[in-house]
Amino acid sequence: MSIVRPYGDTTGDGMVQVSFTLPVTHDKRAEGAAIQLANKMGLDPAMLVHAKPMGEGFTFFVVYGRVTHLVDTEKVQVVERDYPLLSAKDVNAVIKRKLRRRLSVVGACIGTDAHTVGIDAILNVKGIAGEKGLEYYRELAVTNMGAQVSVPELVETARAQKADAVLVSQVVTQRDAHLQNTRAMTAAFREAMPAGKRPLLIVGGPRFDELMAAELGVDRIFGRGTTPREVASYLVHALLGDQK
Amino acid sequence: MSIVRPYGDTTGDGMVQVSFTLPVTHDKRAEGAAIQLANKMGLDPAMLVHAKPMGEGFTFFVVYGRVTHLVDTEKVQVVERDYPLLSAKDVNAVIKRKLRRRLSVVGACIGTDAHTVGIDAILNVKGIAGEKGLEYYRELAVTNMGAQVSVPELVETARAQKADAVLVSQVVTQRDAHLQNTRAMTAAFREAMPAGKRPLLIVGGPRFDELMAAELGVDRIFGRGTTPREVASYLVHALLGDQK
Amino acid sequence: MEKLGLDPGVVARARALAAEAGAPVVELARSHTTVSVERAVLRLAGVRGADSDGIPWVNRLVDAVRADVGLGHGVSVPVFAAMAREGIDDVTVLAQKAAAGAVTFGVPAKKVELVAARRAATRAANVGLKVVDRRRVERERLIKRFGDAPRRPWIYLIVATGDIYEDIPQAQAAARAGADVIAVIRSTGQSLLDYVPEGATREGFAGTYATQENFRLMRAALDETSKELGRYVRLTNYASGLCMPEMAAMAGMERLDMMLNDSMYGILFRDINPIRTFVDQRFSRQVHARAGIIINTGEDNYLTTADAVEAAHTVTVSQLMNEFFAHEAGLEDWQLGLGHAFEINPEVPESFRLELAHALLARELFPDAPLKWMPPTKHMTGDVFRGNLLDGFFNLVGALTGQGILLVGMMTEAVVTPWLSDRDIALQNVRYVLNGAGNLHEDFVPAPGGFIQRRAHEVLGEAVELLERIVADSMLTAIADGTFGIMKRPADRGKGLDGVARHDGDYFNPVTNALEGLR
Amino acid sequence: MEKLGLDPGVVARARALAAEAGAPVVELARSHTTVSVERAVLRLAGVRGADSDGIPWVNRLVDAVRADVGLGHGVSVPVFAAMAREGIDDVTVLAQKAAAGAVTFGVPAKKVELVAARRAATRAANVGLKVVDRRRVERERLIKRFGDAPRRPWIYLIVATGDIYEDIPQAQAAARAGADVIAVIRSTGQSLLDYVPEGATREGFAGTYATQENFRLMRAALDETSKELGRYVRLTNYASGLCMPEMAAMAGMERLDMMLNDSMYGILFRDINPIRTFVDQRFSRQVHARAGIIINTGEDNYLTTADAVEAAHTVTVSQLMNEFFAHEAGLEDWQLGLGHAFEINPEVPESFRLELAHALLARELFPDAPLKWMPPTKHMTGDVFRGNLLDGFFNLVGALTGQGILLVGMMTEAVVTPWLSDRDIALQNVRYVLNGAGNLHEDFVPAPGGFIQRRAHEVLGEAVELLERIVADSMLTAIADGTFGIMKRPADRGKGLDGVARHDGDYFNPVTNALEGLR
Ligand code: B12
Ligand code: B12
Ligand SMILES: Cc1ncc(COP(=O)(O)O)c(C=O)c1O
Ligand SMILES: Cc1ncc(COP(=O)(O)O)c(C=O)c1O
Repeated sequence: MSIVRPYGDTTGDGMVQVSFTLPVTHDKRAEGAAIQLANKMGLDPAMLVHAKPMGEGFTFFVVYGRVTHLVDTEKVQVVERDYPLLSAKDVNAVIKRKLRRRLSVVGACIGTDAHTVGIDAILNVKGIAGEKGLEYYRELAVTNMGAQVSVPELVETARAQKADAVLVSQVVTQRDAHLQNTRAMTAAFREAMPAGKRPLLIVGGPRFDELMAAELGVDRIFGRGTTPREVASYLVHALLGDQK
Repeated sequence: MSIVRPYGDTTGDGMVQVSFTLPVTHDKRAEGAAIQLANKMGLDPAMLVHAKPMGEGFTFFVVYGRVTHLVDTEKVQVVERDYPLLSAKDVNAVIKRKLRRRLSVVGACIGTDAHTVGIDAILNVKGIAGEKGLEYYRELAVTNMGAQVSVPELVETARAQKADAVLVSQVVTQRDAHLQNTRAMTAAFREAMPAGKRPLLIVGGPRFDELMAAELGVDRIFGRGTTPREVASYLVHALLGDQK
Repeated sequence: MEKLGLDPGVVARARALAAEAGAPVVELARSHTTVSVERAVLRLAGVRGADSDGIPWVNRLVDAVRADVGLGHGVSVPVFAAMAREGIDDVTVLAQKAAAGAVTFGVPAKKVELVAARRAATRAANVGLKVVDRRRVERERLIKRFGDAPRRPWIYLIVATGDIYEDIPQAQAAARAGADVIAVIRSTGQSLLDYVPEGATREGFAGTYATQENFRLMRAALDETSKELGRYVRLTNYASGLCMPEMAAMAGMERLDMMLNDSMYGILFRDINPIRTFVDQRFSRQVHARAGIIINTGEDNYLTTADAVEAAHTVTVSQLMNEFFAHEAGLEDWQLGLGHAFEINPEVPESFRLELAHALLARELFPDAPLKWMPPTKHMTGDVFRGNLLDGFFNLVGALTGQGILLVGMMTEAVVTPWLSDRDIALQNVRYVLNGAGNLHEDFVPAPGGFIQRRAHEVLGEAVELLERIVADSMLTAIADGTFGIMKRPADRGKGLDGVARHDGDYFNPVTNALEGLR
Repeated sequence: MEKLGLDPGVVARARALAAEAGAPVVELARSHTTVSVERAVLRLAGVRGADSDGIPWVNRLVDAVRADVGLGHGVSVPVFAAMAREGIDDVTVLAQKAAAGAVTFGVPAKKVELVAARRAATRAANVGLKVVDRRRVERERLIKRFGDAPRRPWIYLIVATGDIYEDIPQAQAAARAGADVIAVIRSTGQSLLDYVPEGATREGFAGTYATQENFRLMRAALDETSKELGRYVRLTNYASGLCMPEMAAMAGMERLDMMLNDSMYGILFRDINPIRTFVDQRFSRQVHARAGIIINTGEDNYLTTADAVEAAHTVTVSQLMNEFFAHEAGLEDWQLGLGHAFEINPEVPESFRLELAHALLARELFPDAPLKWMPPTKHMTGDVFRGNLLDGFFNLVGALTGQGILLVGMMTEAVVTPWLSDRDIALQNVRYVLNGAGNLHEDFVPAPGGFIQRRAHEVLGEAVELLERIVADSMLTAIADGTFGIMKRPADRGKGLDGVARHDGDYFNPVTNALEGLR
C-alpha cells in the first residue's frame, strides 16, 4: 500500500506531536494563535496540551492532533544507492584492474568549520561503525587536510595531489554556512579546472539534503550516518564505471 | 502587529519541531516519506534529525524546520470571558438580590468516567489554585453526584433539586467518549424538559474545545485550568443577566 | 542492606495494629457472601457462556437461585441438588433451564440429599481448581523452559487500545521491546458491571474488556512471544470491581500471572460498597493464592487525589492492611506487589529525596514483597519534554530502592493513552537508567540521622498513629471519614451492596472450603 | 567530605610530575613573545581603534615595529622611543603614522633614551592595568551591592545568535530565567583571525564576534539586569585563539568575569602552533590573575574526539597541567574552572556510575577549584526526548559531585544552536534537579572499595603513568603524538608560528614586569 498516515495508537489515526514558540504574550488569544498555526499545519482537531510563557512576549506550546495529510510512499523522493556496495578487497581490486594506479582522494573541512570528526570517520583508518576508513584501502591515496581549510588551499592541494576526488565536510549550518561554503568551493573548481579535468566533488555532513547535489554543483552528497564503504563504493562506481 | 511566525532563535525564522510515527519499515524511503509529510505540514526546508525503527514496520521520526505559514492573531478564534469576574461576596450578593433563593447547582461525571478531581476542584469547598469551590458560596446549593453517573440519574436529580445549572465533567476522551457522552446528556435534557425550564448546561474537562458549545448543545464549555470563580461568575451572568 | 535503621519494635507494633484493625473486617468477610463469590464458584464448577443478550449463564443461575432461596446458604447446594433432582449433569444446561424458569431451587431437607449435593458441588468445583493448579504448574514449567525476566525490576507496560486484536500485536511488540509484564487496561465502564462480558471484544473506551476469552487469546499470544524471546512474559489484568471473585477465578484458569487486587480500590475509586468489596476481595485473594498469582495493590491511586507528602503515611497504613488481608487469605510475601508511587509535586523542595525516603520505607517494611512502583501521573502536564525527565527520575528511584515491578511512565501521561512511540521512548528511558545506574544503590547510603532517614521515620510514626486511631474507630469508620485518598465512603452506601448476603448457619461453599483446607 | 579515599601520596606525586612536565613549557613561554602578546601590551598602553579596512591599529603598529627591528626586544621600547623622538603623546596617533610608513622603529642606543622609553612604556601600560584593577574592585562592589549567585553550581547559559543586538535581549531573558553566567559564543571563524575585530557586530556564524565594544555592550546590559534581579550576573567570553593575550586584556578592561582559557585548546582544536599557544596562554593568564577573572579550561573537548572512558585519564592529566600553568601564572584556586564533561556513551554499562567516578575524582583532586561541568554533546542525537533525559542525569551528577559551574545542556544539542524554548526547557530541567535532589550528595557515599572508588583510583593511576611518560618524552612530544583528544599536533606546525619570536637579551615588556611584580 502506498498511502500511509501517521500512527499514534491505531492504524489511520493520523496523530502527530508539534511544538513551537510564538512571539506573543501568553493568554487565551495566544493559545488560539497556536491552534490556528496547528490547523494551518493540517492538525484537525488540534489539542493544545501545554502553553508556557517564556521571558517577555514569548510563549512555548505543545500541540497534539490528527493530521489530515496523506503520505504517498510511491511519490517519495530519495537518493537511493544506485551502485553496488563493495568490500574493501573488491574496491582495491577494481582500482588495480581499471585504473592501474592509486586513486587520489583529497579531504577537508572548509570555511571556518572545525568539525573534523565526520570527515575523519570517513578517511582515517579508524573509520566508524566497525568499518575502516579510506586510508585503510591500499589502492586509495588519501590526503586529509583537516579543518578550516580555505577554498584556494583546497584547490591547490587537489591539483598538487592530482585528486580524482575531493571530499568536503560541512557540519555548521547556521545561516546556511554549509550551502554557501559548498557553492564557493564548486565555483572555484569550475573556475580553476576544465570540466574533463575536474575531480569528482563530494560533500557530506549531517544536515545536508541529499537531493540538492545538482543545485550545489557537486556530484554527490552524503548525509547522517554515512559509512566509509559507501563512499569507497561510490568512488569506484562514479570514477571507474560499471564493475563487471 | 497581527502577523507573527514561530520563533526559534531569530525573529521570523518560523522554526518548529514535529514528531510522529509512520507505519513503514525504516529505510531511506521511510525518511523520504517523513520529509514528505513534514513538507505537507508546511515545513520547508524540513530537517529530519532522528529516525528510529520501532517494532516491525514502524518508524518514529523527529523533524525540525521552518514553516511557511503565517499566524494572524487578529483572526484567532477564542471563547473570551464575556462576563465580569466577581468575588464570592459579589456572587452571593447578586444571587440574594436578584434570585431571592439559593441557586441550585448539580454536578457529576457522567458515563463511565470516574475522574472526579476536576469537578471536585470546581465544587468542593477545598477548590483549586487558592480559590474555594462553589460549595463555599453561601447562596449556591450544590449537589455533587460524583462519578460514573448515568444520564437518566442526572436528569432525575436535576429535576429533584430544581437545578438552575447542571455541571458535567468529562476527562476521558479516547474514541471521543467525552463528545458522545455530552451529546447524550444534552439530548436527554432536551427530551425531558421544555426549553424554558431546562437548566443551564455546562461541561468541562481538559480536552474540550471551548468553541464547540453550540455543536454539543451546551451553554458553555470550560477547559484546562478553569477556576471556581470563573464558573460562579459565569453562572450569575448567564442566569441572572447584567450585574448592574 | 538496611538503610533506614527502622526500629524493629515500631515495625512490629505497626503490624500488630494492622492485624487488630483488620480482624473485624476479616470476620465480616468470613460471615458474608456475594453474588460474585457465588458466580465464581459456579464458574469453577463449570458454568460457561452467556445468553443471547450477553448475560452470562452464571448470572442467570445465581439470580434464579437467589430469587428462590436467597444467597445465605450459598448457591452450591441448591444448584447441585437441582442437578440431581432434574437429572442434568451439565451445570450450564441447568443454568439455561433455570433462566427459562424451568427449575426451582431450594436447600434439600433430607440430610442425604444435602450431603450428596455438597459432595457433587465439591467435585465440580475441584475440577475448576484442578485447572487452576495445572495452570500454576504450567507457568512454573514455562518459566523454566523459556527463562525468567532477566532482572528486577520487572518492566511493566500497558496496552489499552480497546480492541483485543489491536492489543495483541501491540503487546507482542512491547514484549519484544523489553517488557517483562504486559497489562491489558480495562475499558472504563467495566468495573461497575455486575457481570463479566463474554468472548473476544473489540470495543472498549481507554481499555479492553476483561473477558475469559480475551485472557486466553492474550496469554496464548504472549506464550508464543515468550518462546520467541526466550523469556516468560507475564500477563496482568484487573480483579477490582464488582466481579473481583470471578475475575480471580478466570485469571487462575487462564494462567494470568499478576492481578490488580486491592482491598479498598473499588470502595474508594469506584464507589463500590465497602462490605461488598471486603467480601469479594477475600475470596478473590484466596483464589490468587492457590493460582500462584502475584497481586498488585492500589495505594498509588491515593496520591492522585490526596497530596503525596501529606498523605504518605496513608499509603503505608494501606500497605500494612493489604499485607494483613493478603496473608490472611493465604498469599505469600512473594505474591505481594504492594503499590506506591512517585507523585510528589516536583516543585516541592527536596521532592526527589522525599520520594527516595518513601520508596525506601516501603522497601524496608516489606523486604520480601516485590512492590509495584508507579510513575508520576498527577503532576505530569502536556510538557512532554519535562514528562520524560520526571519519568527518568522515577526510574532512578526504582533502581535505587530495589522496586520489584516498575510501571513504565509515559511522557504523554497527561495527554493520551500511550502511543506506540511513547512506549518506545519510555522503554529507552528505563533502559538508560537501569543500564547506567542500575547498581547505584550500592553507593546510596542515606546519611545516618539525615533527611531521608528522618522522613522515613516520620512517615512510619504517622502511620502508627493513624493505625491506632483506626483500631479505636474501626476500618469502616476510617473509610467513611475519607482517610484514604480523601474519598469518603460510608459502609451503607456505594454500588453492589444488594449483592451481599450474610451466611446462614448452613452456608456452604466448596471453593472456600478447599482453599481454606477444610473438608 | 572525602568520598574516594584517594591516596595523598599518589595525588602529590601526580602534582609533582605535572610540575616537572610543565617546567620546560614555562621556560619556553618565559623566553618568547608573540605578536599578540605585544599587541596586548599596546592595548593596555592605550592603542584603540582600527583602520578603514577594520585592521586594528595595534596590528598595524606591531607589524611596523616588527618590520623594522623584529619582535625580540618587545615592541614597547621601540614604540615609546619613537613617541619621544616624534614628539607624539598619543600612542594611537603613532600607530596611524607608522601605518602610513612615516615612522621608523629601533631600540635606542643611548642608555638614557632606553630608560626613558622603558619608563614611558611602563607608565602607559600601568594606565591600562589600573583600568583592570578598577574593574576588579567594581566587580567586587557590584557583587556586594546586587548580591551574588544564590547557590552553587552557577548556572551557565550560552547565547549564540551572531548579532550582538539579538544576543543582548536573549542574554537578559536567560538571566531573568535563572542563568548566573552568560557566555557569548564566538563566531566560528574568529579564533583563527590574528586580529581582534572592532566595534559592535551583527554577523557571525553560530556565534558573535568577540570585540571590545561587544564586551562593553553586553556587560552594561547585564549590569542593568543584575540590578533588576538583585544578583550579579557574570559574563564569559573566549580567550583561546590567535589573540589570547589581547582577549585577556580586553576582558580585564571591560569587566568580563570568566574567560575560556585552556593551555592546549587552541593547539588541539584550532591547529594553532603549540609554542605560539603556550606563550600567549601564559601572558593571558597573568592578565586574568590580575583581573580576578575565573578561567575555564577545555578538557571537555577531548571527550568529543576521544572516547570518554578510554581517555578519562587524559582529562585528569590535562587538568593537572592546566592547574600547574595557572598557578605559575599567578591564578589562585578559586579562579580555576577546570573543565570536564558528561560524555560517556550512554549505552556503556554503568555509564552513570562511571560519570560519577570521573566527576568526583576531579572534585577531590581540586577541592578548591570551581570546576566547569559540561553537558553531553557527542552522544546527543536528534531524539530530543532522550536528550532532555540525558541532560537531567548530567545535572544530577553535577549536583552529586559539587560542581561549581554547570553548563546547561540543551536537548537540541545535535540539531541547532539553542532556541529560546530549548533554553527554557533546559533551565526547567536544571531547576527540577537542583530543587529536588540538590542535597542528595549527603546520601551518596560510594561504597568503600566499590565500583566508583575503584574506577577513580584506576583513572588517577593511569594519569600518573601518562604523566611519567610525558616527563620522559616532553609535553611537546606528547602533544605531537596525539595524547590529548587524539589530535596530533607537532611543535613545528600549526597556525601562527610566524608570530612567535625568541626574546633578545634586552627584551622588555612593562606588563609582564608589572604582573610578575618586577620593576
Ligand atoms: C564534536 C563537536 C565539536 C568539537 C569538534 C571536534 C572536532 N575535531 O571535530 C568541538 C568541541 C571542537 C566543537 C566546537 C564547536 N561546535 Co560543535 N559539535 C560537536 C558535536 C558534539 C558532535 C559532532 C560530531 O563529531 N559528530 C559525529 C560525526 C561522526 O558525525 P557527522 O559529523 O555527522 O559525520 C557523519 C556524516 O555526517 C557524514 N559526513 C560528515 N562529513 C562528511 C564528509 C564527507 C565527504 C562524507 C562522504 C561524509 C561526511 O559521515 C560521518 C560519519 O557517519 C555536535 C553536536 C552533535 N551531537 O551532533 C556539535 C555541533 C556540530 N557544534 C556546533 C557548534 C555551533 C560549534 C561551535 C561553533 C560552538 C559550540 N556550540 O560549541 C564550535 C566551533 C566549531 C567550528 N569552528 O566549527 C553546532 C552546529 C550548529 C549548526 N547546525 O550550525 C552543533 C550541532 C552543536 C550545537 N547544537 O550547537 N564541536
Ligand atoms: C487522577 C487520575 C486518575 C484517578 C482518578 C481519581 C479521581 N477520583 O478522579 C484514577 C487513578 C482513579 C484514574 C483512573 C483511570 N484513568 Co486517569 N488520570 C488521572 C490523572 C493522573 C490526573 C487527572 C486529574 O485529576 N487532573 C487534575 C484536575 C484538577 O484537572 P482536570 O480534570 O483537567 O480539571 C480541571 C479542568 O479541566 C476543569 N474541569 C474539569 N471538569 C470540569 C467540569 C466543569 C463543569 C467545569 C466548569 C470545569 C471542569 O476544571 C478543573 C480545574 O481546573 C490523568 C493524567 C493527567 N496528568 O492529566 C489521568 C487520565 C485522565 N486517566 C486516564 C485513563 C485512561 C484512566 C483509566 C481508564 C486507566 C488508566 N490509564 O489509569 C482509569 C479509569 C478511569 C475511569 N473509569 O474514568 C487518561 C485519559 C486518556 C484520555 N484522554 O482519554 C489520562 C489522561 C492518563 C493517560 N494518559 O492515560 N485516573
Ligand atoms: C488496584 C487497582 N484495581 C483496578 C484499577 C483499575 O480499575 P478500573 O478497571 O476500574 O479502572 C486500578 C487502577 O489503576 C488499581 O490500582
Ligand atoms: C577552552 C576553550 N576555548 C575556546 C573554545 C571555543 O573556541 P572557538 O571560538 O575557537 O570555537 C572552546 C570550546 O568550546 C573551549 O573549550
